[in-house]
Amino acid sequence: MPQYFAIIGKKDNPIYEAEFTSQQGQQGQLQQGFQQNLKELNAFILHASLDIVEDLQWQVNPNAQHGKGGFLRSKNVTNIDNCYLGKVDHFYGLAITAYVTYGGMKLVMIHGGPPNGNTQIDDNMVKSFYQEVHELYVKTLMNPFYRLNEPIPSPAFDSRVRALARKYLNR
Amino acid sequence: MSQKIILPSTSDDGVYTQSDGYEYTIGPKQSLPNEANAIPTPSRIYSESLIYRKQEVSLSAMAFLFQEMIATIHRASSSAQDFETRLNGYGYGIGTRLVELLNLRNSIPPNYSKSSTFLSNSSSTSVNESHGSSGTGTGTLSSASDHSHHYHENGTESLAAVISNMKPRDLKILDILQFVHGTMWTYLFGCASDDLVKSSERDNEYMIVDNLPVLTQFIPAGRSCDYFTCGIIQGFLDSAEFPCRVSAHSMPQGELDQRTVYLIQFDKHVLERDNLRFGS
Amino acid sequence: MSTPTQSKSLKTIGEDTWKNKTEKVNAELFTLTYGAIVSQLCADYDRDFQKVNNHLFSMGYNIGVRLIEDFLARTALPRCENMVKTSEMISKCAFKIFLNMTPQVTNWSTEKDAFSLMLEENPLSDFVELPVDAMKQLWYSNVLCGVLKGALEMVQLDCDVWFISDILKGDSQTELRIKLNKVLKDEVPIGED
Amino acid sequence: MTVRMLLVINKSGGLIYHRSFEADVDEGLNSNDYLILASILHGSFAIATQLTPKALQLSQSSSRNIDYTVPYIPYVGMPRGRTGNERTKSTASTSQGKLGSFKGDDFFKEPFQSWNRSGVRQLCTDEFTMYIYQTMTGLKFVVVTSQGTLSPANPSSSNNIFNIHVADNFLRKIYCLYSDYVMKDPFYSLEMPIKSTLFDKQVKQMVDNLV
Repeated sequence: MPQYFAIIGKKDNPIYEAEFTSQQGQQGQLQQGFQQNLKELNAFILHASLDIVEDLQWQVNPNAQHGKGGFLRSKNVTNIDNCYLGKVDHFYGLAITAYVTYGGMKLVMIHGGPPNGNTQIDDNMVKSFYQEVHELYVKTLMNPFYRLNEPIPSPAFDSRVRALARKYLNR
Repeated sequence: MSQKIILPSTSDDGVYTQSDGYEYTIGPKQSLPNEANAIPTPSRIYSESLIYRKQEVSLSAMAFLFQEMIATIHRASSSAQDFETRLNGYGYGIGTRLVELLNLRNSIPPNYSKSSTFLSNSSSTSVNESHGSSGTGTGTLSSASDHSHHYHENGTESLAAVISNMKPRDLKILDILQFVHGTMWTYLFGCASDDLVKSSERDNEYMIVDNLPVLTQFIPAGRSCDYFTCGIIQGFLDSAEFPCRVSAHSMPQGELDQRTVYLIQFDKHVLERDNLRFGS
Repeated sequence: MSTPTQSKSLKTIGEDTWKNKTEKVNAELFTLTYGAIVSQLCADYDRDFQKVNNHLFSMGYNIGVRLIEDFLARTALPRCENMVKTSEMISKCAFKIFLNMTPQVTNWSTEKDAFSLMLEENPLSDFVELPVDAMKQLWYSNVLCGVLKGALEMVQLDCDVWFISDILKGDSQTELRIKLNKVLKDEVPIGED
Repeated sequence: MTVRMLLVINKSGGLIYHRSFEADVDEGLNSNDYLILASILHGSFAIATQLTPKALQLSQSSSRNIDYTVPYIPYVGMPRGRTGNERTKSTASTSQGKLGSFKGDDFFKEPFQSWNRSGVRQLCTDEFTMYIYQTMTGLKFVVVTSQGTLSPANPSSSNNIFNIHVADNFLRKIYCLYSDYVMKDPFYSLEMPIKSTLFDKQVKQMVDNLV
């Protein structure tokens, strides 16, 4: 099942976008990406969820309400990981997950699902993917020639993100 | 005339070509079928670990570089104000990098950094050593250097893999200031700053005190040269979404005639957010 | 009794001075500051990398003429009689005391008046990857050449210092070349001979 | 026995720093006179290298045996009570700033070679004694003391070589202060007079520690 992934800068400008497809298409036919008409919608779906992300990012435990059990809802749990926001939105069966870095960059992804049912998110895998891409972003940022909020055209970055997608998202 | 929909992504040809990276004018590219076995494009910064190697240089070297930077900026600036803004700009970029780097490094489980990459997988490390040295062609291991550069893909360079939970993002003004006062100051100048004080007059003002600024201790009346550190603080806080203005003021106190106070004035909406979200 | 400073080798002097007599700072602060300078220069000269190289060289020269005083005050080492001794002084003492690194001295010229320094680890270039258009022309660590030129000139050694290769440009190693043009005899302070 | 004056002369003989430590001593000389004094000193220093007496010149040819090593005299010009590792309890940052870019409780700990082989090192008159320390880059540090020697520990001025060594230790530390507070000051241009208040303060402190 395909994903549309984007890193959104401080002025809601995308600095990196990519589409990932699962390796083994059903019974060998070319893996299918998003249906044609959906491809154009991806950017809009993603940007629609940015407002939710901007609200969630200031909550003490933003990813607590994902059925992680009631006891986690206690107010004073402040040391839990609030970078990964989990599933923040959905759009007709497509799930949207998000992750905010320390420098305010938003990593957002639309998970395409099987045509009828809605998509199941494996939180651990998605979170690991986000964490590794976050590290790649920090390595990009540390280069003195890279200016904040600039698109990341580096093929090295792109090939590594796709490798991570294969490793974590499309087993 | 067949209605051909313009495909937002142009990756419809099945043949795998070496990915030439994201082109923002074109938009997202769909990953290709036979990409699985492609080795990632070799790159220096992505194959090196972000782990803190505790490397040091002499204060003299830093002081000389700093004074030459100051001299260069001074020659190019028209007024004191212009000088301070430019110098702030140099620091700002560093601040924006440190907020990501220091928080990421803080997420690494303590035992990991102690055992460091060399112990946790020593077997593959010995491979690194030999591989590393043959890679540099000189054949001789760089004996003097107590760390060697790993220029190859072997997975040990990714820190995120060992991080189970990222350090939580600081949401409150006090938390982010504690981070600046403690972790960032220790990273930059070797020890925490001498004080972190909330101003009594206005509630959006906080002060970080440094009795002897490391970088400007040799510069007479060096306060305007402290705008480099102001830039680092401002870059750090702006990036973490706590926009503010930072200024340096000389506040001598008895023996400490180079005592400097960094005044941090947060924007109004940061205050509102802080009260709204976490108000008492 | 043989004078202790002579018997102690330059290597031990360098290491001892570095360990016990030099205040240190985090190398990454040094790296990030230098990175900010270079990227700002590239913007100011809108990517005319030859101009950036020259500007870095002259910044280095200004540092070198001052840095030599720090080195001499700190070590008070006697004047080097020849370029071989000078190369030892630079690689084992100077680089160690200031940047905590010891470049290898190689590729001596036949007349022993020129040699190369192999910089294995270079604190200036951590985290750095040159943009494609800078790959051909920009010598990222050119400030080092200026520092060496300035410092050597202050001890009456007129040298040329330039980069031969740099791993940032994709070469296999970083090599810096120093060639002695002439000893400025008449500028040797009176009272030394 | 006190330090009455300190001069710093650049390699071309120009006076770049002058400080007298006794209020009443120099009402006669104005700053211009000091400039002239410095260039005369620079000139005579050079001439003196040719005037070395025949005997000394003979032995100079085999100067290997003349030992130019200056022994390390502990804590010359350092704050009193610096025994071993007594460190003020100030926080790390201020104690770190104690010796600027130098570490430990003294600028250097070993004997060192003096670069000044054939120039003037000491000038004794009945009024004062002048010591000169010249660096490899041609910078001269001159200290003028009243009769006798710099260090109270050895009041009798008979042992001249000891006085010279104390002076060299002291002046090399002034050279260290110069390398920190003048060379690392971006607003100082080379060969120009030193205006740095920090350098002044550090020098004053070191002279006070001497007494």
